[in-house]
Amino acid sequence: MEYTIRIAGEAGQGIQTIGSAIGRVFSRSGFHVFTHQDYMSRVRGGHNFYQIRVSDKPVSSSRRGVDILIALNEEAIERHHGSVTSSGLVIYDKNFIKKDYDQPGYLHIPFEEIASEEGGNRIFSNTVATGAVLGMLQIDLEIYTGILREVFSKKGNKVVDDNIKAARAGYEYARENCNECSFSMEANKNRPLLILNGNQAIGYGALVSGCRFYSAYPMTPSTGIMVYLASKALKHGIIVEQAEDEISAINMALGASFAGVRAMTGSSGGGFALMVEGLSLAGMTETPIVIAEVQRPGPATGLPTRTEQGDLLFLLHAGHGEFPRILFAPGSPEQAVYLTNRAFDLAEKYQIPAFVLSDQYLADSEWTFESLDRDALICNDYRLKSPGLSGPDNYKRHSITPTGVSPLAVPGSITTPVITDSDEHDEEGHMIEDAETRIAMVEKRLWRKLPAIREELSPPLYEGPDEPDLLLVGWGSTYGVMKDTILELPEEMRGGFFHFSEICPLPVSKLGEFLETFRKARLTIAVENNATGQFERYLRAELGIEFTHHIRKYDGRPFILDDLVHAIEELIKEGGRE
Amino acid sequence: MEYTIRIAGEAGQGIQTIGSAIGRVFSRSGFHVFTHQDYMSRVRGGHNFYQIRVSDKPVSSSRRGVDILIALNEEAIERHHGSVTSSGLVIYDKNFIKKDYDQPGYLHIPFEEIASEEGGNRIFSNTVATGAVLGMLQIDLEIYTGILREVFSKKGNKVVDDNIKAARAGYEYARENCNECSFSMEANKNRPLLILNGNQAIGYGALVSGCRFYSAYPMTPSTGIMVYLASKALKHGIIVEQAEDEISAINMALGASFAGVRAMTGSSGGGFALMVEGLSLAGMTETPIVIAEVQRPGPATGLPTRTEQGDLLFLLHAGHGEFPRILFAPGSPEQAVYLTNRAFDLAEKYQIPAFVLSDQYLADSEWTFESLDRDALICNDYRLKSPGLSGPDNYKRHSITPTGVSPLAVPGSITTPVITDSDEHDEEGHMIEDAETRIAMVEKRLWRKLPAIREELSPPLYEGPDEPDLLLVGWGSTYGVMKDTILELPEEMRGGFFHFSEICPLPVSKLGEFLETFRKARLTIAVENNATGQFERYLRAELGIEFTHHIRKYDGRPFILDDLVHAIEELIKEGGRE
Amino acid sequence: MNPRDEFTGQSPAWCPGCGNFPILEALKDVFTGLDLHPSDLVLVSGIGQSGKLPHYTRANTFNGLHGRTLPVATGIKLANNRLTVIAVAGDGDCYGEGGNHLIHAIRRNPDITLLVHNNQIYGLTKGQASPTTDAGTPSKTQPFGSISSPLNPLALAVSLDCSFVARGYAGEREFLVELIKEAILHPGFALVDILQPCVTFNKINTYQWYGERVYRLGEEHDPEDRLEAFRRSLEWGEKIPLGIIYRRKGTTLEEQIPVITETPLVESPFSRERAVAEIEAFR
Amino acid sequence: MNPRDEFTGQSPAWCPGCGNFPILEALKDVFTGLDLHPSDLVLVSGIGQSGKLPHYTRANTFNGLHGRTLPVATGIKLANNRLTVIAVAGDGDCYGEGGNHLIHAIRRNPDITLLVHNNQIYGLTKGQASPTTDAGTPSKTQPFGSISSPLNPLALAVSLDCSFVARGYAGEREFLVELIKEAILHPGFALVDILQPCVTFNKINTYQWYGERVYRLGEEHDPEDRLEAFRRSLEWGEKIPLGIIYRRKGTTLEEQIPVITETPLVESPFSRERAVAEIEAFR
Ligand SMILES: Cc1ncc(C[n+]2csc(CCOP(=O)(O)OP(=O)(O)O)c2C)c(N)n1
Ligand SMILES: Cc1ncc(C[n+]2csc(CCOP(=O)(O)OP(=O)(O)O)c2C)c(N)n1
Ligand code: SF4
Ligand code: SF4
Ligand SMILES: [Mg+2]
Ligand SMILES: [Mg+2]
Repeated sequence: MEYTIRIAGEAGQGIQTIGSAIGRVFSRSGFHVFTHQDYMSRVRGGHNFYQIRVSDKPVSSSRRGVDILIALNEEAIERHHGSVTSSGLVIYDKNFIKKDYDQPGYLHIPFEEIASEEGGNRIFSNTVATGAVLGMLQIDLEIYTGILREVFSKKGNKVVDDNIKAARAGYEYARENCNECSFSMEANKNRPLLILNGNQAIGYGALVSGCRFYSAYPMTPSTGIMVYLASKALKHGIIVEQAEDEISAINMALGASFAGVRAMTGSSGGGFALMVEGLSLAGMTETPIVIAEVQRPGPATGLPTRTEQGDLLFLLHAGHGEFPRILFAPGSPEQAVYLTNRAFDLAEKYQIPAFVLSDQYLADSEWTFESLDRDALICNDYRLKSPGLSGPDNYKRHSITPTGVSPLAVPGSITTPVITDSDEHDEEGHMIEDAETRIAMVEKRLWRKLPAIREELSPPLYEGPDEPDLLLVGWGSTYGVMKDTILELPEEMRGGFFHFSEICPLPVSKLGEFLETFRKARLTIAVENNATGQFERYLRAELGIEFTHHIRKYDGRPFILDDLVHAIEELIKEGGRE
Repeated sequence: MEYTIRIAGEAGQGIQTIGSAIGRVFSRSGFHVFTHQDYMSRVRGGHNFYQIRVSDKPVSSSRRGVDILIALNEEAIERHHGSVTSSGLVIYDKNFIKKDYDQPGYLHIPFEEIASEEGGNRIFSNTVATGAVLGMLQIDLEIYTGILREVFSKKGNKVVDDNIKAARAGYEYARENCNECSFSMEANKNRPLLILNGNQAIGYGALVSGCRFYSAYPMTPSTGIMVYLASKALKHGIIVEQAEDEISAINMALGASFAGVRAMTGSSGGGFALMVEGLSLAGMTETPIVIAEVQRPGPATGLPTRTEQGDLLFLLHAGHGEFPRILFAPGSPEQAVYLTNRAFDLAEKYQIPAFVLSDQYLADSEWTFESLDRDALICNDYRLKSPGLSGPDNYKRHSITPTGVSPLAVPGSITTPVITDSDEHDEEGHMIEDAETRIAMVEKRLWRKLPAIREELSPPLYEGPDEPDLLLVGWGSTYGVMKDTILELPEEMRGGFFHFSEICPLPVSKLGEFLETFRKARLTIAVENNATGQFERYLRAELGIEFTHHIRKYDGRPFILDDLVHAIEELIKEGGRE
Repeated sequence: MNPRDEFTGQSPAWCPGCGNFPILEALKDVFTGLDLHPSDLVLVSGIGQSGKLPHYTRANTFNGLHGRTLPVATGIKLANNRLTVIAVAGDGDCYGEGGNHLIHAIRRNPDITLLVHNNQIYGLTKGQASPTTDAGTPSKTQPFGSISSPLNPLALAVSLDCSFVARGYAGEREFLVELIKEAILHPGFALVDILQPCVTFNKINTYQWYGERVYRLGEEHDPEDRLEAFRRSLEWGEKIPLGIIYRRKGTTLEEQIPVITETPLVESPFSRERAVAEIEAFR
Repeated sequence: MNPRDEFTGQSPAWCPGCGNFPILEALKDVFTGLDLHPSDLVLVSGIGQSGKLPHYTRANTFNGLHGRTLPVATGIKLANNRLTVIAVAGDGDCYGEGGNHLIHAIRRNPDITLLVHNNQIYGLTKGQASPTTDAGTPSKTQPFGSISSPLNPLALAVSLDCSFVARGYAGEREFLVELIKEAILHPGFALVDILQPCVTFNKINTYQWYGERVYRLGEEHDPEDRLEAFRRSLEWGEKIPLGIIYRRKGTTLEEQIPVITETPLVESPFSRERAVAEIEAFR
């Protein structure tokens, strides 16, 4: 059992409200859900859609074919009717869009009329539409009414009741009028699943890591992280500060971190571009910081609400001078939780900057999963807070230790001052110019720390048969689509994939399995959502390996399951030539 | 004939005045000169030195051993006496430094006393010292008196005359009192040579390329470029604008470039870090710009007045999103003139950003050379200024052409408006969101342009025997020291070197000779003034080659000839193991 | 071709009812009124709802980065001072991200007109507080309300001795047209802060809210009196003055740069020969 | 240990006679006078001659980037509002590169004291014009003289309703000590612009120049009167007022953030259990 539902219309029509409600009903019913969003950089008008794939098995990508299209305007039908499968259905309100598609595959539902009659106001149209979809799929309405109660309880009982009435009316209407409906979702035995998107996952990951300070300047598609943390600020004691610009954002976070609290900032590529000097400052002062970068297509303003994996090499090399960094690129919201948590842990443990690199596709996509492994969430406190450290000689912020890691004291918690400097400095933190101290400090920051950091990272994840013939390799947000693709490829292709989410520094000593599999595979395909093959290049520089093929997408849209499968089949048809 | 002269003392004592005067006297006398500066990030006090190597053959690096040390304070003697060769001499003023070194190899010259007596004021001490050095070397004083005339003519005849008197007195004193002096510079037949440092060379390169707009924020060691251009502003019609910050600097330059004038900005790594978003803007709007980045050791503020080649990978990948760029890293002031000129030409021809990457060592080092090949200086105007272009449809700023290069019109010079956008845009320059236009524009900017740009660049320069056994490979400011090193290595080592100054995009099709030589050499050594071997890594990513060895220096100081020779000999002693 | 048609651009992607529409129309009135031509004009904008404006009219356009309009505009004006340069910015754009450039553009005093579409909110990014948002306004990123005290752009400009400081209102288009005309005709840097209702995200400072408060400065106000101008600039709340708050005479940036003569830089001659000959100074 | 000795740091690398020396000494007087301890204090500085100051005394120190003192200081104050946070900046640092942060720090009003060593020049980079350099002053990067009109930091601060605005002078150390003490004791953002002779590069605004012009504001000046404060802030030239120009009461940033309670953020408890449990909201 698997269906794809697409809600399409213009910005401001409530596409998101409908989409996220339907997704949540499914996940609460124990179904697996994958959603993704396609929207324009405008507040009203234009054309947006929200797509939901629901299944009784885990799903992690979107399909081309649509089973139910909820068309909120005529353009939605014009643009998307071709995607509707032969057994699929378009539902629309002929009165509202002022056009009647009286033909098979189309079902008129008078959303507005029902909303006015049953709910008492046409603003309930979206509730009617959601109810109708649930009716078509014969999903118990209880869960939806529960959600309506949660969402609208603040607005009073009447609003809740009117919404429920509207939902029920939509539900009934669909069940009565949908003659062509062949959909059915068997009642599911699973308990409710978790459903979250990439931004929420990073925000939640920060929250559980004890992030107490988040400063940022709004920038699509990263703002959701800030919104999530702001919504939890009071309850969990987090300061969320909207900065005047991104330069301030990263410098504030560094100040907070220096003062002893876990701190984070986030932006998209253009905003991060302004943080580059601050990144280098973190490197020099050995101040822990976590930076979320949620990519969108560049250069410059680019396509603000679309997706791309175009900033990998930029982040890996950002900042003047040389200093270590960690870069994680989660492939799913679940991974994003764990990796954000690891980023906080390692940033503080090694006193370096750590990136969580995401993109619009992951940021706005919702995934379901069963539960969280709470024991896998790390929460070590590496700060030195002993008040016993007194006298001028006892504490040196940058003392050179065998591991390169110096004790990290909280200013004010010890009697000795904590001193750091963006200039090259001595162990105490005072500026120096001599060659010997310079060499010692470069070696401390780079060579002493790096080997240990490298050991912390994990090798890529593999899924597929032993000794695959065809090997996909990707990173970050392509995880889900690679996962689903492998399952859709004809078995005789013997396809498998490696997904890298722990990207820098590459844990070279743990890459034996990867390198062996890679060498043995006949076709090796780098899959990337960019034009220049940045990760492919990174692996070449790091490991000296060459792929036989690559599949790249740079139109601002994510990989769709069917398209990736198709692209691979085409590659093979071409005889594996390139 | 070859001597090394070092002037050492504290900031504010006039070390630079003495050093540059001596260098200039030599170059005017037709000698080859190489100078380099070592100074602290402070205005007064501390310890600085200026080193001059003079020879009758071309020289392009500094030596460890000093023939004449001009010690302006006691610390200078303490620090540097060990570097003075057995036949060398320390000259100092025992009254001024209040210590008498009455021993062989030391010559007291009463700089202050002579200055007061002969010039009438002790401020002429530096002139006395300079005169004394020239006396020791038996160089005709005429040239120096000519220079004094040029420098002080604005201050009136008396100042000129007093200076000349002081110089002559120092000269005579040295000739009379220097019993140990075994120095002699035979009168040279050469005509005066040109002498300039890296910053002046970039400034001059910009000037001859028709750069009409330079906006920057002061930052050591790049400020010299701005100072040079400002000094030529009125005469040649250049606007030099000191911006409020580096973000403004690059955006102003882009504005000026959009309006039709050749524009440039410059900074060091930390300032450039703030320009990264603007760089990406240049990429998206296809606005030509030249950016000089004069490196100093990082991260962050680092060592403001010292040298490093630590920003190569940063510049190669700076900016969110994907767009082409050019990167040149000159190895000498002479190269800097030509490469800056080429940077302007190619930036405008392909409407992309072009970097001139330098460092403090090159910026502050003076080299001599015979003359300039004026015909090698390019001056094409690629702008479209035909007033014939009228009507709304005739001109599209971003029209897609087979080469990817669109006509570059000057706003106001044609009747059609010139439109560009940091958002992804259509051919006219208006913002778009659709996938088709996006793909077309990415391909225009990247894939159509890149192959042609690649062809524009030249392969690395080789010097050494055919089929060398030992091959040094370096880039940027290590050119000179590699050049001299090869000559100092025992001939049986069969050492040669490749120097890359045209770094991005690598002209892969022209690298045959390099690759072949590289493969055949027994020892391949990457020489870099950084800790992580950035260029080595770049070549691995680009060409898949592996060096057998590397020599890296990251103490903030440049490679000194003797040290590099020594390091290579050590490598070989170790049996070529690594 | 009817002159106003000459300025017809792409069709706007703003929300219906947005206060940007009247500003767009006003601007077209100004262009035709001053008999400008699309090729004499450069519109420089940043990112935000206001940043889209140049696309909706027709003129030379540089739609650059968020917050960076003024440096780009300054570069353009210096390169070609014959062009009429108008910078179009949002309140977040110009008073937030780009605050430093505003200060220093005022100090430089290039002959540029800056129009700030001040909707007291971040529109394009969906409703976060901007520097001019009323204190206490809650948003998704600031659920306890905006804490910082709102920035008063006019007082700031007067304190920096900005050569022309005015406030317009999108709801009074005719008046706005006159104001912008004066700003363009004024030689020197002219800031026109335009109150612009954002019908989608700013539910406080609505057309009605502004309508009840704005009034036009009358004859009694002497815009050349700086102290008086400062006093007026502080008025906000019950009464909000519209019009020219402050104006002074002074030389522009372009006039003070000796490199700029009668011919704009972009057209001024450059002798390559003479430039190349500079090498001899190094001998 | 004598309390003043507690604040002895590295030996200064400033030029002999530099106006930074008396500021350093004044600061040590302030610290001992207010009975502060090196570990209660954080000095945040940028890059410039002033940026070196923290190394020459003894306190918690974050010597960050050029221009970025205030964001770092704000982050520190928010993380631990029990610390006395002093930002030390240069005129280039704070009014040039960091101008935007100054505006917004004033708007936020954290309880931070900002000392600007205003030598009207870029000292460390050897004599370029700063935003406060007198108009017309030539330099190597501006051979025709600085064209922009000098920034008046006090007027700017008053226009933004900065909670404490004062001017000190390195040549009047006792007075400076009192001023800085008041600034530190004032709850809210306090700007003390300190006239600081640069004996090496600023040959115009010398000790003598300042000495002939400065005078102390007397009783007649009411620092709570904003218009009067603005008028005074414009005084520059023949007469330059020293003292508290403007002061107002108001709640600080820290007081307005409900997350900050009696215990500073860095010490406030965090329940990991409760945080982890938030996952259930996604079900
Ligand atoms: C460097 C950078 N940071 C953030 C953004 C995201 N962004 C785009 S517009 C905007 C603010 C819009 O507010 P405003 O300037 O007031 O314009 P409005 O949309 O209200 O007209 C932001 C934060 C960006 N494009 N670039
Ligand atoms: C981003 C950046 N740009 C430029 C510089 C170079 N720089 C260091 S200090 C300074 C200006 C110094 O002037 P000011 O802030 O007035 O301090 P002063 O030395 O006069 O005390 C500059 C431009 C830098 N360190 N970082
Ligand atoms: S969000 Fe506000 S400012 Fe933006 S277009 Fe809509 S109404 Fe206008
Ligand atoms: S250059 Fe000026 S500010 Fe810097 S230390 Fe010397 S006198 Fe002081
Ligand atoms: Mg706005
Ligand atoms: Mg200064």
